[in-house]
Amino acid sequence: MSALLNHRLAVPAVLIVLVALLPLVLPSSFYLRIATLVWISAFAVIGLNLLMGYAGQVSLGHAGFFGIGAYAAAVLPAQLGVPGIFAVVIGAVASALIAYLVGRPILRLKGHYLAVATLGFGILVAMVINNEAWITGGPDGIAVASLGIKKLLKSAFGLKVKTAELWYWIAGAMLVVGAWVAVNLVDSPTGRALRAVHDSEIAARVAGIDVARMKLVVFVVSAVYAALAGSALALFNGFITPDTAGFLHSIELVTMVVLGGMGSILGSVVGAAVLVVLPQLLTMFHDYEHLLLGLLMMVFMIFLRAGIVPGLRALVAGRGAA
Amino acid sequence: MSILSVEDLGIEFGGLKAVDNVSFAVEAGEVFSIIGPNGAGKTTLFNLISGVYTPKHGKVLLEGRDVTGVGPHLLARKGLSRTFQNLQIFFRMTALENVMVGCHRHERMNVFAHLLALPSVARQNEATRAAALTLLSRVGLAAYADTVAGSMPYGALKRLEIARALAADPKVLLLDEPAAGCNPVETEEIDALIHQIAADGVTVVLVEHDMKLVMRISDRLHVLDYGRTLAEGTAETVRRNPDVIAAYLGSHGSKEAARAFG
Amino acid sequence: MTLKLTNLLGAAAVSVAALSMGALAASADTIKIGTVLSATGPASFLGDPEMKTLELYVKEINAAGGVDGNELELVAYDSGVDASKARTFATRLVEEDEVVAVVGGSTTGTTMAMIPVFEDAEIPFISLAGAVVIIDPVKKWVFKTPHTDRMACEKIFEDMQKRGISKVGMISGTGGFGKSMRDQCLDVAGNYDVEIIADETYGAKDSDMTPQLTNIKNTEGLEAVVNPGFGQGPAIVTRNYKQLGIDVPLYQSHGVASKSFIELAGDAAEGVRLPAAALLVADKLPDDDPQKSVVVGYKDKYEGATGEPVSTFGGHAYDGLMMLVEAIKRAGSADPAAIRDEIEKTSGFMGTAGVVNMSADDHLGLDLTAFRMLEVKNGDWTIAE
Amino acid sequence: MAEFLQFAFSGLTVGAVYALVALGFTIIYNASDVVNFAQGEFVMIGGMATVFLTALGVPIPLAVVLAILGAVVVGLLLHRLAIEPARGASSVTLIIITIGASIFLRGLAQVVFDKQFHTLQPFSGDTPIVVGGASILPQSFWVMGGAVVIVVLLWAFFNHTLIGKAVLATSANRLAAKLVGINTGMIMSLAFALSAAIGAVAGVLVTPITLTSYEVGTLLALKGFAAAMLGGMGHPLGAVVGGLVVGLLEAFGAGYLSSDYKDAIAFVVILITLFVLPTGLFGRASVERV
Repeated sequence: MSALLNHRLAVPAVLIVLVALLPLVLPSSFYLRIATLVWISAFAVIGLNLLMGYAGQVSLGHAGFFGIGAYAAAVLPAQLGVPGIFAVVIGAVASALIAYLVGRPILRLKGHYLAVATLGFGILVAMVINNEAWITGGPDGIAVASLGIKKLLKSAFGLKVKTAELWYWIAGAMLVVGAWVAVNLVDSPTGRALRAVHDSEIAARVAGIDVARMKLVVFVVSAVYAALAGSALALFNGFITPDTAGFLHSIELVTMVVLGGMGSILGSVVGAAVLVVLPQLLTMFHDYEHLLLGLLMMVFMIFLRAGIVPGLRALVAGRGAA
Repeated sequence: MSILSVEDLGIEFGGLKAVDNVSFAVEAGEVFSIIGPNGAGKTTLFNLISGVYTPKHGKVLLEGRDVTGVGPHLLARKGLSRTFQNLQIFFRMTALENVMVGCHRHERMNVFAHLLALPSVARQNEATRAAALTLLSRVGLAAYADTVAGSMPYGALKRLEIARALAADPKVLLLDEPAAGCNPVETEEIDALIHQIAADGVTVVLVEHDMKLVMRISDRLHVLDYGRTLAEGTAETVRRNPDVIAAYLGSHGSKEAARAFG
Repeated sequence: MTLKLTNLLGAAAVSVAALSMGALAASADTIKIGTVLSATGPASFLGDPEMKTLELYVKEINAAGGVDGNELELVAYDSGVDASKARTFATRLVEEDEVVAVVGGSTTGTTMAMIPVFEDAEIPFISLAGAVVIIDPVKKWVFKTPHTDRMACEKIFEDMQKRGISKVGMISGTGGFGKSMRDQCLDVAGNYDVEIIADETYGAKDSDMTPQLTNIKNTEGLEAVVNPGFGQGPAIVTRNYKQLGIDVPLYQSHGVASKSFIELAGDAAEGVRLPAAALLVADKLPDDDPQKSVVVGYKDKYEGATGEPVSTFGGHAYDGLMMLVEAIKRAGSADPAAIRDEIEKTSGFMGTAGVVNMSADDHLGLDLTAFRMLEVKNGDWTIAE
Repeated sequence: MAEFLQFAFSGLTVGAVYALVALGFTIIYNASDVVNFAQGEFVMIGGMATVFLTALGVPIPLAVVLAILGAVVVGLLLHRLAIEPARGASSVTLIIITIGASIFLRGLAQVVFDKQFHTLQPFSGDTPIVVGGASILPQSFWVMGGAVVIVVLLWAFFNHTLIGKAVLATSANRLAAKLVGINTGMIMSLAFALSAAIGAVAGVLVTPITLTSYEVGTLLALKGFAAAMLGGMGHPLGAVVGGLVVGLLEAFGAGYLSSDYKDAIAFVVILITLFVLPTGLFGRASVERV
């Protein structure tokens, strides 16, 4: 049993089951929407978790990449007539390229200095999106044309699907593939190298690992995850505002990683789920919503300091939370 | 041509000359030890040779080629590996994975293949795993293969580090106090291991405080004091060198001298 | 302004009440209306008074017997300025709460994100946000209550033209409101022979605008300055303006829409002009002004209930809610489509923003006459015209 | 020249506030290795509490003292209830806890206070003082002067009192400090109290100029953190210089380059500085010890 749970593909398998069965118990498309948002956030968080949880590098600017993906999906079709799906690909490639160029100098920094540098990067991206309204629509946001999948399904197969259902499955599939790719990476020489860098950078270097290159690789990979998630959110919502790329969103993504559990792919999904669902539950407390959200964040982190998934795993294993 | 040589090597920290004009040459297949009282600059010297620090002056030559200032990961690819005085273990990984990381320089690093788990990656993982297991058995840690390093005993970690260093298939292996903190039985095992490594043709450069071990195992010794060369030669010549005795007796007390030569 | 510690102690009570109300709410005679507002976050000075207004008046209407005997139930969510969250709540209103109409959307961004949801679900939606894109082109199910920023620009430039001002410096906030209004002003300036000779911006949370204003001050030929923006920015601009001793007229926008601006800006506010709804000068309107009873009524009620100065933003929510209630009454049913048709037929509705006359191709229904040019004198608003 | 001076004073005023926030970051970081993202909330509490206490009829000097004490209590509670129980957790976990604390404090402020903007009367009127053609509000001198006084007092505290030296010792090496008998738990409490007080003072001083609301803390935390990193984390002088530099960059950026991108200009300079000096202006490059 435990061997099964520890298998590399256990997490993607669990996610397949979850994504496939969840609609059976979700009563309305509102819940489908919530689930879809969880999948999309979780996708971005998995990428960030590769960077934070496995390579041990903090980024407070990942919403910048998220925003690049989102705005690529919005702007390229509208301004240049690029077909939506290509816009998504271009967004991901652009994100990778920017991550590569920015990452080279930035990743030499350590700890909090890296945090502030990535923070600066994220703010620059958000600022450009906010200011260059002639391309991006500025602070009021921009509409995103749909990919036309619904129409295609209808004309080609006579299938009629609701937007909410369609995107539930697209985002669910993305999440499963994203998790699968992530576990692949973790279980490869690259993944071992990254974890090694996290535990002892100096020993990793002596073992022949090109630490700078490894950090750059995972930074680029995580940027692509964020960009794809951004594109998905933009297309799903049909409308996007610069806050998507903002500092607070970056913080939210980092919080999801840490809350769910650094270095845990399943934790990424749990962290995303908590921060997407919690505000929906807290709405009944009106004015006390934020107070409670802050309180719960503190309580979670104090009692499950390794994150929810690793923390609970430790509890179940009977070793206590500490 | 010596396999490893240093020429006039030196570095300063805030005006203090931690290593000052040190030169020596290590021949292929030898066990070469660097000894000296605490603070003599032995570990700093290792850090200079292995590329962790960049020397202020002097040269490091590996197989006759100048590798001064070359980063550790490039030196690893050129066949130089090392262990650390205070353990630098990947504590959150299993013993097997630690050694697998050591195999890094033999692995193909195609990230796309890794992301997509192409069959070649699975084959490579298998090969690496097999090689790592062999090494673990060789240092007597096969039983710990799937144990997370963080929960292994100290003596085992010392050997795990050696196994990881060996995984890189080095020509020259720098061992920084491999027996420090080990009990007599563990020290015995380390002793045997070093013998075996040397017998396999790997050049060993050793920093060690356990003089019994050093004297027994070394072909030649290099003695440092206050960052400078005090003496060099076989165990016998060094043992008789009056400067060495004075250094150990005079400035560092009789206890250490007794430990060294008793 | 009182310390609301009692609120804090009442947290548990509130939550229990919320839960039990949820259970009771399913009665057949309630009409559910929804709102999604930016009650917290950078746009909370919009969403907060809007939320308070809606809660206040729904309670009020129910106390007076409801709408045709049916109780109103308000389902309210706080989206901050997060467009994606707003859309989620919009979906929730439609799918879970099954509201028949929605009043809300504090910012243009959140409004635009929600529109497709209500269009798809065929639920009438009265937005409280400024930009003209919300209703132009006309969308079948979407209406809005506030004046557009374009109208504000026109009103300001009209006033400048009267005073013979033609060379104008502009300093605008980089938030949605400021940016959108800046673009509109640049667009219409030419129509009034006004030339924008300096164009500066400041961030939403900036605390010092003297560098930008110094540049404007040093621009050759400056005759007036206009400041599109809302929140605390205009108050700081006004103070910095006085600090630097700039002596040409300063125009604020309708984003400065409550007495708190005068409090925050202090003496510096003296002489500032701005286009605004009659609400701000409720008690100074002549008794025969047809708007007087509406705006005085709202002002007294709001200030009495909250202890905070009334703002035109809350007024927009009042207008939206009342327009909706009247439409429901006229429709005689809680059918969303019937309500929509009646909203579109709104005519002669007297709101805090002015008289509203909607039609199939005008889902705003306000004209320039609804705006008054105000000037701050002796620490209070006065009508400048 | 008048223009230059105008920008400079604008930058120094705003920068002084950033500097005080950055100092707060530094003091807590030195004592406990925690990067406290709730630092901006202390500034908010200082300003908002003073405003509300004055509105209740409390005389301003007393209101200021009470507001600072209130912030200190919040700082102590933050340490005791949120940081202390998580002792030994990773630094990222601790950061998330402080972010949670900051959301919590903002949520609390919106309930206890309100969501409006507020101001305080300037301490010595608002007739601008003209210096070399630049007009400066008297309150700006209060802010800059207040920052100078705080920095001098801190310097004296750290260098000339036993307890101050104990704080320094703790920041240099916690274990060693413990071994020589320093109550490091008490030192950490002291650091939180001190940071909270500094933040609250900054909040009181700056409210007459910049206004305050329950949300002002977020931006200040962000800028203060950037300033602290620019100066070199853990270096008090660096924090002060970093804060002033960020403030000046924003003012000159807005004045001479582009007001749209003034924040970007500040961050670009920070990035370039860190590329050249990876541990900030005053941070010492550490030698890896292996």
